[in-house]
Amino acid sequence: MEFLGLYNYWVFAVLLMTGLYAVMSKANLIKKLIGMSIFQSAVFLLYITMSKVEGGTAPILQPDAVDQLYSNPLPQVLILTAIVVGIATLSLGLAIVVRISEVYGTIEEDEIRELDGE
Amino acid sequence: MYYVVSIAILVTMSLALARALLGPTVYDRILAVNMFGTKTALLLSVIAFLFGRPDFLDLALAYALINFIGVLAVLKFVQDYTLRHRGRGGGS
Amino acid sequence: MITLFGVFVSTLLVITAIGMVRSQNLFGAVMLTGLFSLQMAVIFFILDAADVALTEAAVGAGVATVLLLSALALTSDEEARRRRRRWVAMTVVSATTLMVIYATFDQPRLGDPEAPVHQHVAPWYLAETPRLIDVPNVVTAVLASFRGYDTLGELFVIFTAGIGVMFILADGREKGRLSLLPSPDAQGLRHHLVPRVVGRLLVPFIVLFGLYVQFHADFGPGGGFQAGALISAGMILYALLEGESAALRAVSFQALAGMIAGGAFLFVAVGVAGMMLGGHFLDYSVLSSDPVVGQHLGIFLVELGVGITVTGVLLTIFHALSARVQRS
Amino acid sequence: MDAGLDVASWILLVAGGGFIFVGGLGALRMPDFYTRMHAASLTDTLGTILVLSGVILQAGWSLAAVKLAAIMVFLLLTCPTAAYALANAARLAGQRPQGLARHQKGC
Repeated sequence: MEFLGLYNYWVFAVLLMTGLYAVMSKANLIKKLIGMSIFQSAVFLLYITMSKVEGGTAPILQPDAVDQLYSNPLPQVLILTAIVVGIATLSLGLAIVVRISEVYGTIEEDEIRELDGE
Repeated sequence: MYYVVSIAILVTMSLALARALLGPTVYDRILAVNMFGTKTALLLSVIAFLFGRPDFLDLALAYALINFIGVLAVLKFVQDYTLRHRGRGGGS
Repeated sequence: MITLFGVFVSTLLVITAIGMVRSQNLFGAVMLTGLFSLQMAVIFFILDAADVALTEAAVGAGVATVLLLSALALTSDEEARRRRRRWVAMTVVSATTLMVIYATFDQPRLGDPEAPVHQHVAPWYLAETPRLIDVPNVVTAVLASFRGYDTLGELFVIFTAGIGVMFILADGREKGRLSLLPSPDAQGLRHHLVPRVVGRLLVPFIVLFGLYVQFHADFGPGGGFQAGALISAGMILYALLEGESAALRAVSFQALAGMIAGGAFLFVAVGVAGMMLGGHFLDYSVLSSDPVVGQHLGIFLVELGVGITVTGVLLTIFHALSARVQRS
Repeated sequence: MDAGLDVASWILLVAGGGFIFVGGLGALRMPDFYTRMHAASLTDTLGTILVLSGVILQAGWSLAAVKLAAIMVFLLLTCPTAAYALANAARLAGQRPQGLARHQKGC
């Protein structure tokens, strides 16, 4: 059981790099945005993993419970707002992609470069 | 016994994920997402009891209400898509 | 046992993410995005972050899929096939993954109460919230009161994104006004009787649940961000069923613009009111003669402002994208 | 009395878990889309009823039971509707059941 204590961090590393790989190597702009959101989710996972306390419960205080441990509320607050900011930035990216597709007729990065070169 | 149900739901989730990855048609993927959504609502309500904090049932309620929207969005997407392609190319 | 559940679901998460990146069909990738968000919510819930899980549920299940699908309808749903393998990217990514994994061996293990994160600030929040603010949900207290500046900043990021989408997608050809209006013959799913009847039944419940989440934030998981996402999901459902023009008749563009600005204004106004009454910016204790009552009032108003702006922004983005879909 | 309730909710929960698993298996193993959907949507509904009733028995008379009942009602409304909408979308896009594809190409 002991080695599983770091499992979430490994998942975080793999997810982070999967997202980075999509952003780096995929030519399709929507695919890049999806990769970006995977990257974001990896960061969310890291923060929430850090907020967990063994034997704790969600930081909503129970008045009748004595000596109850609670998980750390601070990372949760940061991620809660970040999720909504994430969807807002994702849609801003989508709006830009839609405009690019209207002007160039494609959302593949290399084709856009070729069109620009002419 | 909560554990038994949770494990059954988790295994079903992985089966649904396999279906979503295998495809082959887009509808299989939507079916998998919809299944997964229902299972998530169930799993969250069971885990809320496992934790002994039934006040977190709100989450499962949110999924029960919202899971539907994705399927409808897909339905509308497919409808628009087929309409447009028929309009352009003639015939499906 | 619960930890094992978490391990299982995070393994599924990795498989889903790799599937998303590999999928040639963008539509399939968007469907997997939905799955990914569901799994994230389960993991958040298992890791005791009920508020975060609720946010992920509200945003991921409803709004994100709809927005991505609208964007796909405007572009294309197939990724062009590439023959060339990206060995450089693959190598860099694998090497970095190994380095990050190597770095994690110095991390405290999951749930370690002695971890450095839990030593500073957080214990103070947990200990002082009952005395200073007296609401059970510490997340709400930290979000709206202790770290109000952060939340204000995040709110303005969302505000800016909403304004940005409006400007990018507004049609410049018609002078003088932003024409984001859909074509009036947009039917939505009116021909599908069964989803329409059931969906219309659900819309008021979703909005009601959103309001419950908004106003119950002191006691249970919830708050302005979640409520905004839930309410806009309800309105998006209405727009899908009855057509966008019907949804805009219910809540017009002018109203949405007013909501975007009004919610942010309410937040700042509460902060300035604190200054007027002799406290600091966003210090709610001075809003009432009893500091705790003042905090309650301040948190209530600030969360309301957040909820209004988030609803306005998400709905504006949805309408801007779907108006494009109909024009194309 | 309490033991009786416990046994009843055990049975409901385990049966629900069983149905859910069978549904997942069907969704993975069935040969074409419509049969997969048949397996998934029917067992979804039954499994939901069984599991949530089992949990309601455990919750007793409380706010949690009301919320669980609400979850059940909403899932019972949306699951079949979603299945219908999905089958409709598939049909609209020209997806055919496996047996039909060979015999009736014309319509």
